[in-house]
Amino acid sequence: MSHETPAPHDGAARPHQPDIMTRFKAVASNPLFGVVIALAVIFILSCTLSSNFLTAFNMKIIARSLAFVGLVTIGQAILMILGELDLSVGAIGGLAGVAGGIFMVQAGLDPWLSLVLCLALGTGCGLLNGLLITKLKLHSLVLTIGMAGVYGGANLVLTKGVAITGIPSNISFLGRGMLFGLPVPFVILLLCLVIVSFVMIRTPLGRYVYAIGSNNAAARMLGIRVDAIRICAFSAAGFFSALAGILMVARLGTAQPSIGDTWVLAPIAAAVIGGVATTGGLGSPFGAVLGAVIIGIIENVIVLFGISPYWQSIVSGGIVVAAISFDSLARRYFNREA
Amino acid sequence: MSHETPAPHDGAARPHQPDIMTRFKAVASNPLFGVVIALAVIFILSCTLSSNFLTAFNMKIIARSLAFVGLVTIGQAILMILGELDLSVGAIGGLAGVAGGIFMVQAGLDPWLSLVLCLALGTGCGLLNGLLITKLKLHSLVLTIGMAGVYGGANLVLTKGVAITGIPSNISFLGRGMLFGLPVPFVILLLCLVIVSFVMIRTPLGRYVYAIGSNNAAARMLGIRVDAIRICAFSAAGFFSALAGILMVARLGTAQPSIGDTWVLAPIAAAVIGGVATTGGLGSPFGAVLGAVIIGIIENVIVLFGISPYWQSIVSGGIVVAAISFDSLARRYFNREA
Amino acid sequence: DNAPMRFVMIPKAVHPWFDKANNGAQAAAALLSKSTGRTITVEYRAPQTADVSTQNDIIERAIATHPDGLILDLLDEKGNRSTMQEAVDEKIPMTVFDSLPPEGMDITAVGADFCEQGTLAAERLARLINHKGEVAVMMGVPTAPNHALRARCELKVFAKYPDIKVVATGIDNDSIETAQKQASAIMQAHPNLEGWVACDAAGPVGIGQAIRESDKIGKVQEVGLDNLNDMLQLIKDGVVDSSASSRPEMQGYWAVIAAWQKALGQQTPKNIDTGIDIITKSTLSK
Amino acid sequence: MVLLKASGIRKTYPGVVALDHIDLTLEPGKVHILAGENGAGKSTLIKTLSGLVKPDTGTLVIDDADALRDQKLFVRVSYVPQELNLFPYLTVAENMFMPFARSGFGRFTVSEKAMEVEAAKFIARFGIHARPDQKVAEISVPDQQLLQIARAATQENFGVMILDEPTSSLTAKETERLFRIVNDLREQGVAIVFVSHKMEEIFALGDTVTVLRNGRSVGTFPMDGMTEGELIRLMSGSTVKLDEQFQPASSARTGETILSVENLTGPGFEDISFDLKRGEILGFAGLVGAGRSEIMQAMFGFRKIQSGRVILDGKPIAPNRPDRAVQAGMVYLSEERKHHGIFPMLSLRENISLAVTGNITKAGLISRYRENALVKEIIEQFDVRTSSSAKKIMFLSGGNQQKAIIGRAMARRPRLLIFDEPTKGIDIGTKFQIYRIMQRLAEEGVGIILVSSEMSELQRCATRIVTLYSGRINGSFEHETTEISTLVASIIGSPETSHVA
Ligand SMILES: Nc1ncnc2c1ncn2[C@@H]1O[C@H](COP(=O)(O)OP(=O)(O)OP(=O)(O)O)[C@@H](O)[C@H]1O
Ligand SMILES: Nc1ncnc2c1ncn2[C@@H]1O[C@H](COP(=O)(O)OP(=O)(O)OP(=O)(O)O)[C@@H](O)[C@H]1O
Ligand SMILES: [Mg+2]
Ligand SMILES: [Mg+2]
Repeated sequence: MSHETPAPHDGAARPHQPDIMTRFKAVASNPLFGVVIALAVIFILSCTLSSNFLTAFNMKIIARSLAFVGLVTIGQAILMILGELDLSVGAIGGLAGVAGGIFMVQAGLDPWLSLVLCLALGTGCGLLNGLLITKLKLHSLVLTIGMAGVYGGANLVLTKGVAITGIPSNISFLGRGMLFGLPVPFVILLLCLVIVSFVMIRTPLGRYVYAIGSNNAAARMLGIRVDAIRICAFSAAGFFSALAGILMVARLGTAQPSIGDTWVLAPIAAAVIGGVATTGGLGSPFGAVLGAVIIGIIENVIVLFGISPYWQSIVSGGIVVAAISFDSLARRYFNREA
Repeated sequence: MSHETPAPHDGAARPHQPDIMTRFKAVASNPLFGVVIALAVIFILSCTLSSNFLTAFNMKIIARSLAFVGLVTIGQAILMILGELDLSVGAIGGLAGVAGGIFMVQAGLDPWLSLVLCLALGTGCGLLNGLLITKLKLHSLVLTIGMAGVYGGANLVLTKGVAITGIPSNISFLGRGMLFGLPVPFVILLLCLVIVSFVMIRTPLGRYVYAIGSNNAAARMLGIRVDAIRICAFSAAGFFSALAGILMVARLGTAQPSIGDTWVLAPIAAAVIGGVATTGGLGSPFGAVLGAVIIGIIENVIVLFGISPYWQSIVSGGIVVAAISFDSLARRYFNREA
Repeated sequence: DNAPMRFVMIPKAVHPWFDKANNGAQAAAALLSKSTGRTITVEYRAPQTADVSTQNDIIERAIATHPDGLILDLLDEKGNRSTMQEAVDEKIPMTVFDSLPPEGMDITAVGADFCEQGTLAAERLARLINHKGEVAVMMGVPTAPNHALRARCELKVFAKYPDIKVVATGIDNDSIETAQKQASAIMQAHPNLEGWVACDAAGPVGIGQAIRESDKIGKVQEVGLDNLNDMLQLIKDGVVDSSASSRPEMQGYWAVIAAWQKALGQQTPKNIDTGIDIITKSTLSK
Repeated sequence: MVLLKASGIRKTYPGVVALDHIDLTLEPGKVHILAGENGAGKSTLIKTLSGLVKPDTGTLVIDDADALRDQKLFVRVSYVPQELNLFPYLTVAENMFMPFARSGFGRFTVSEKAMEVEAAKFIARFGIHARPDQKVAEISVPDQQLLQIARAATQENFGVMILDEPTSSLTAKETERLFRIVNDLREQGVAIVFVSHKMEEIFALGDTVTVLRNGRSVGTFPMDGMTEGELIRLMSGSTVKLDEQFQPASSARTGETILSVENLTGPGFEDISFDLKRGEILGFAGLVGAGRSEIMQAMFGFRKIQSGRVILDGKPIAPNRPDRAVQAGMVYLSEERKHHGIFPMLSLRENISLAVTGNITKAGLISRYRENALVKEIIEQFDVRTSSSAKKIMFLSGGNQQKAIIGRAMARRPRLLIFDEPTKGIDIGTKFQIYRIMQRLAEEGVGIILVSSEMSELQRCATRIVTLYSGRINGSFEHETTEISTLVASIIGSPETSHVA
């Protein structure tokens, strides 16, 4: 809490040339400092401990598998900055993915049209979450637990749990292709991240998201259209989940009903590791994606190191705990100094 | 209240006979009003729609299967009132369960001693969560996501995924027996609920929990030992999970590594349905357990009605959404009136 | 006595494999109804997750509706035992498929042997790589007894051949995405890997995807499990050599026949073995 | 000409009639004071005028149009709430100009540079100690208060500005600056509504005054010819002796040391040493940000210290452990009621009894009977006005919340009471009552520290006043022998200050 850290505000009154130490402290107090250091440590450790880590191919598989959770993380981070949480993002991703498959294969629609429809569906699911939460004044956590059941159930009803095969290969580029030497899903992630970061930092809408997360009542009092923005954010989260879902379908070449099952807790953990507070108002989508990178690397090296499958869960959980502890300790250490 | 006499604190000065409408509004403004009405509606509907619902056998199985999630819900509700959340309760339940099995079978300890050790282990896991969260100032959500991996992983490492069989039958009474015509786990749930409710309402400790959830900083200023109480609450949550875990072992007669997998989201949903706010300071363990009863009945009748497995998830998710919507609407309606 | 008969079939979880079993069960019910003139229905009730206590809850709820028989795919015969005892107490006959009944309960078991399935897959892979080289095993859900049994039997096969070395094991927790991530990383860490076997239905699909993405089709062999349509697609595409598949329709079918006989009070066999198929590109084109 | 006309406004909440047939007319270029005791309905009336609360009955006309039908008319009303209501994690400039569409700094993207340049002007005009790009969480409470007022002043073409107790956390210097701004606005033809419990301010600014009592209007009067005594009588129905002094009797001063602070150093303050003797009320004066609150909170263990120690009754207080400090008999009453004082979701009863659980338990269990009796006693003693003690404290008026937490602090029978701006937002009658209790406690031997930005309050109560400047003690003055000008000079850090210890 900021009240614990009473940096005297005399800096304002008499600005002076910052010396190196002051500069360093300014850098250290940046909310991204902890996560960047943690990332660097993990990266360097991985390079040293496994010769298979820093190879072009391994970087490619990390980047590609990261892209999907990364996209979901962007949406979840926006919601968390707003002070909300959506536990149905995974289910939306899965539903949108299989719906995309149904459009393409069973309805025989054009793949690109199907893609648009599938994104629209995901956005619609997010919109529905947002509408229910704002209009009926519901807790986002439980509403989205319930809606995860509904969307996941719709997925099951549509597919009976059976993957839809025969996805047209002209969209498989989206999931498997390379662009500028990078996997396409990763390029899409970067693109989305740039756009979202721009919106969050430079546009009124983005600033309002921070404002609402920081003080909902004050935002309302000032005439900011709080509910409209919350609905937008839920829709955006739905959109990003659907995007991740359909890219996964393009990558697999089949629409698996199980897509998205692992996209619920990891993005939340990633966002918090990356400095997004669950209470709202703090952090950035960029930090959140860095958090996702950390988790992605951990998942990769655990296998590279040949850690016994029985130990993997302990190790990855332990590293998550270590990463946030490190971040917290670093923050405290530098704040004491500052 | 007559507007002729808007004198301050007149309620105290001259108590007057409340009329029926005032009484009704007072009842309706009770936080449990919504959940009780929702429960009544669901119960009556279930009785009317399925002749198999209101049978002694069915009530018995509802009560018994409810008991496990109910115990976990009590712990989670305490944490939520405190403004925290523990996503590792399921993993703790599983770990404590298999540890109990190991103590009894592989170490050959006395079953009752094993039971005590297993509860101590669960409490210890909760304590560890609490210590990490308070001492390192971590977000409970992510720390417990990480710790869920650690405890779940420890479970795997201990069992290699294989259930421990040969649980001595003298503790099976705890899981399978009947007492006063009720399943023993359910009796234990009731007992715990009474004790916890008593503590929450009638002791300073319970009051402090509400105070911390309502305003952490103010509680610290009042000299309340905030961190110690938070640690206690996490330990209590660990204890109740372990209790649920070992009772489940007693019921199954084997220590399944998968115990607890479904104890994460349901208790949170139950607590919110029962009026516990995720932001802290509001609600009661009793309300939370009523929420768990609603979910338990829903799960039961879905099978009794013969709803297709593919639709079950939609239906149960939909009913959760309906229940919280109903609660919210009822609250709004009566507040407008009042 | 011509009253309708009602059976409840409870698989391990909601999964397409069990739908196939259900199809077989429905076919048997239709046949019996037609040939006996008595309406025979099979209700299908699946737990949402593969968890023993969830399954027990479903079994109990099914007991509450007093069917003429229960057809169960047990997640864990010891963990299900006390609940099955309740069915015995309520005098509801039971038949199990795809699993073994608890010791001491006189119940017909329909299905194939998981160990045999794993053994067949591992033997086939061993032959494909000429009984030498590095192999990896994707272990499925570590807490699922049937996955664990397959893994044990597969490892036993590889241990027989001194030139085969199991260099890595992964877990996919029944998620194709996880299987793919783990398989990619394992192939990265072990460039000389020759082949893969899996222990569940999701694993081989994820491994196949990873082989395709790593451009190792033909270089890394895979023998999968079961006959889900994406598994079949991978075999058709030549990514995966073959799959060791049990016969779900047949298991469902014979389970209903046995349950029906039991409901009529007749003696039923202890075991009905439905056998295992090896599916290859050539059997598929037939 | 009339800018805003409210008539027959009535508003009820469960169990209370907050407003009852209130009429109010606002004219351009006039400062209209709303006066009344805590809970009289001032804030509720203000929220009605700014469109945040919908009255049950009554009409509200802004610029000759019905504002209850056309909500857009409320843009003409600019409102500064009683409680701080800012975005802690956003910058000062953003807080000032949110929403950007209104302020013209963000059609499509936010023009950060232009906004900060514009913000700098307001910062200078309002004398806020902050940079435009600084996060609000990092600036002090008084600066936040000023920022909140500046934010209201950025609103374009407002005709009415409403200030609900804007000076409650300002010191004399900022208050003076604020008054200059208010006078400017008055000259520009803005109608101003001003609420304050400080008599000097009411008389310095007001043109007209409307007095509320228990939700009803006692009448509207011109300020010319109004006297303090008369105004107090109108508000409360009784009179107060305005020149009363509350220093504890000198006979109570035994010279025995209760508290001694030795070389305390921490973030925001340095090398703080002082003693508190039995029978004293020790005042602390200083400018905004002088570090008084920080020192008190550090003594109390709520904040980190780097070095130094605190000794209460001969025993050192463990650092970083507010609970130990409380156990040792130290009670701190924060100036930030919303953040450090009340438990918003809990009832008034629970808010009070939480601090005194030891007195209401029987064999470790809370006795409802004892709890009710004790709470009732405190509510009566401190004149907390509420329809019921079961009401959530967040629905009480600001002043009544403050009375409740003061009552709670005093009910603990502490050995040392630290009051940080205790009478913030409290009406004058109750204020004097609190002074009287403070005096009695001091005479009974309880150590009292009074941090206050109101010079008159310190002079009325403190036996000795310590002044702070920029985190250091720069003077200590006996009340009896010190002129106010000496004190003020010391507060603003004049080097020629004589040290009279
Ligand atoms: N830089 C800061 N960061 C966070 N909180 C601060 C900061 N500065 C002040 N505060 C908070 O604001 C409160 C009051 O600030 P203020 O500047 O008035 O304190 P102060 O230095 O004690 O001044 P005063 O002497 O007027 O009380 C403090 O209690 C502290 O919690
Ligand atoms: N939202 C609410 N719910 C219930 N009661 C309320 C609410 N808001 C105000 N009240 C009641 O209305 C009355 C008037 O409160 P108000 O805040 O207007 O007083 P005030 O004159 O501003 O007092 P102060 O000087 O203490 O700020 C009080 O009795 C208060 O308890
Ligand atoms: Mg007020
Ligand atoms: Mg202060």
